[in-house]
Amino acid sequence: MSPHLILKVVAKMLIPLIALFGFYVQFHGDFGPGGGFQAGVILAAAVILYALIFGVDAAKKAVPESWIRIGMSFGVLLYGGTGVATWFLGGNFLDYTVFAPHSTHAAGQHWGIFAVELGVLCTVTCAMLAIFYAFGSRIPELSDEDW
Amino acid sequence: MAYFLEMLNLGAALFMLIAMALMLGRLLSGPTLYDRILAVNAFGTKTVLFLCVFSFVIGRPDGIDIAILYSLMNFIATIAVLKFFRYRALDISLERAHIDKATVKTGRAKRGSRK
Amino acid sequence: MGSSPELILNLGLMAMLIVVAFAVVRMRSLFAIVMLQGVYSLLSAAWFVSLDAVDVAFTEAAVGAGISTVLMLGAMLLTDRNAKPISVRQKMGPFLIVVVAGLAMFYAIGDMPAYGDAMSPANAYIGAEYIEATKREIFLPNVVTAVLASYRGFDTFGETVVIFMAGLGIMLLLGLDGKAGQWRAKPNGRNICTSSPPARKMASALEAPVATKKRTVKKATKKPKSKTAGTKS
Amino acid sequence: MSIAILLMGLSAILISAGVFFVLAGAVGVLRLPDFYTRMHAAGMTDTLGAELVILGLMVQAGFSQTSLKLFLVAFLLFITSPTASHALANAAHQAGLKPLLGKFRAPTPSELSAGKEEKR
Repeated sequence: MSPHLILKVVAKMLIPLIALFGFYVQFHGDFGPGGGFQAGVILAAAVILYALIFGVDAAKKAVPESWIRIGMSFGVLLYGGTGVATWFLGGNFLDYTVFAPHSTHAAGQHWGIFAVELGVLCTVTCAMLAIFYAFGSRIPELSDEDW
Repeated sequence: MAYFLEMLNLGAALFMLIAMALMLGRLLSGPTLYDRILAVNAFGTKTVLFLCVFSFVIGRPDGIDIAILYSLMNFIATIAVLKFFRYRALDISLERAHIDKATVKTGRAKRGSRK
Repeated sequence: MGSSPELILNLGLMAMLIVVAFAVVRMRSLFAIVMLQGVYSLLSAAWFVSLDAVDVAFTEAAVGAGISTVLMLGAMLLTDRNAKPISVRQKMGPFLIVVVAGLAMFYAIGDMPAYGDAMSPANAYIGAEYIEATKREIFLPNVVTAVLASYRGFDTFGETVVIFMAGLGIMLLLGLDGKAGQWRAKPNGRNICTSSPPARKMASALEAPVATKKRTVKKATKKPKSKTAGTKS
Repeated sequence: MSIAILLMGLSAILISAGVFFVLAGAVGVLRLPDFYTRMHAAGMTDTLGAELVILGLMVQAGFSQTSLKLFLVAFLLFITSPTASHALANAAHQAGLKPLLGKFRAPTPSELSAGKEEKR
């Protein structure tokens, strides 16, 4: 029997829940507390729990480093791209009303906020994971008396 | 009746605060590190309960979202601290912990001998 | 908000915050300090909830209690376990500065708006305007999201770029795989860092010749070596 | 109306019971002599007390979204709290932290005979 069986079983149960809660915070952020930043941190926490239980190498298989590099820049580009898109539609930078100019319920604002928050989510998740991978991949050489 | 419920929740919140203060005492005085980890974990549980009760006191159910988040984050933090304290590294898989720890130790021994 | 029973809860939370802050300053074991910081963020988030700042509390809960603890532990692995004691004479300068700054802050308390004052500058002018306008312009129940993503979208763009830069800086300095810039720094004469397990064999194979090289350099010139090493790295 | 009062009483009973357990656990953590006894105090009473308090709040909230969220909190605490306790005890035991046995340890044969004679 492998050691830490309980931890592994519980982690397997919790990780999807944490990720689901992260997405809830992201997409429910318009109505309750939360938004892109918080959701990104929670999603990163799900991956970090996986890394803590199954090792950073396993986590790197699940969320490869290339995803992090791409995702981090994609988030910023998505945010900036939303602003540029509003330029092309004839508005000011990040003026979302041009997405749906004749809507009575500010649908353009909703779409704009959705895209922008998605960009924040991408960047924050990947930045947090980048920091965790960078620190977590290093094994210190410490003698026992230091502990 | 509403007044009774309000007082009930307020009292519960107050007692949770007292329990948190007691945990803080153990956290500050804990002789071993495990006592401190235990105190932090129990403190987190009590904070979750405090937030649940308190969001009823102030009549905003948003506090419960934060309580959910806390119960998750508290678990992650506890596991992280324990893992650090036991294996002294982040990137070891618990599945192969016994093997990896052996390799780490032999690696250390080799380094020491080289010096 | 400011009714007396809730005031007791707020005061209790604040008192515990102060106790934890003093403990963080006074304690010498870094492990305990990391855990105390987790407790500090738990407490401050509970306090933010009592101030109705639910979004701030959410961020504090997510970052302070969870991620920050893990990252602090990761950073702690690369340092010593205990802080060195500082002599009293070294403390005097900072102590004077803290006393002067603290007195100035106490002096400034008189200018602060009362707790929960609806007419305070933060609540009165543009804040009230946003709260009014959100209902008819954006149709979102959560004003914070509306302000962050729409009214102050430019600011949030800047914040996102800041986070991106933080991640980029970490990637450039440490690398995602722990291999970037095999550290040669040796605090207390010990090599504090090697790479991850798959790369460890490779690293130990690479390390042997480097170590001998360094030793010969050390023997030849002792003092200027540190300077050259600093400029090289 | 009577049902409302009944529910209120139920909520009051559940919450006070939960608060009692949580406080008892907290006092135990502060007062008990060694790590394992403290953990025994914290782990069990916290789980039970938390469940009771949240159940009481759920009775207050009725059938609503708040109640669902509270159920989620209860579920998460029910899973994570014992798991954290288990991991903590496991780590402490593996690290070689010995429980404080004191005078209640199983006596050796020589002690047993000596103690009998003293008592008589």
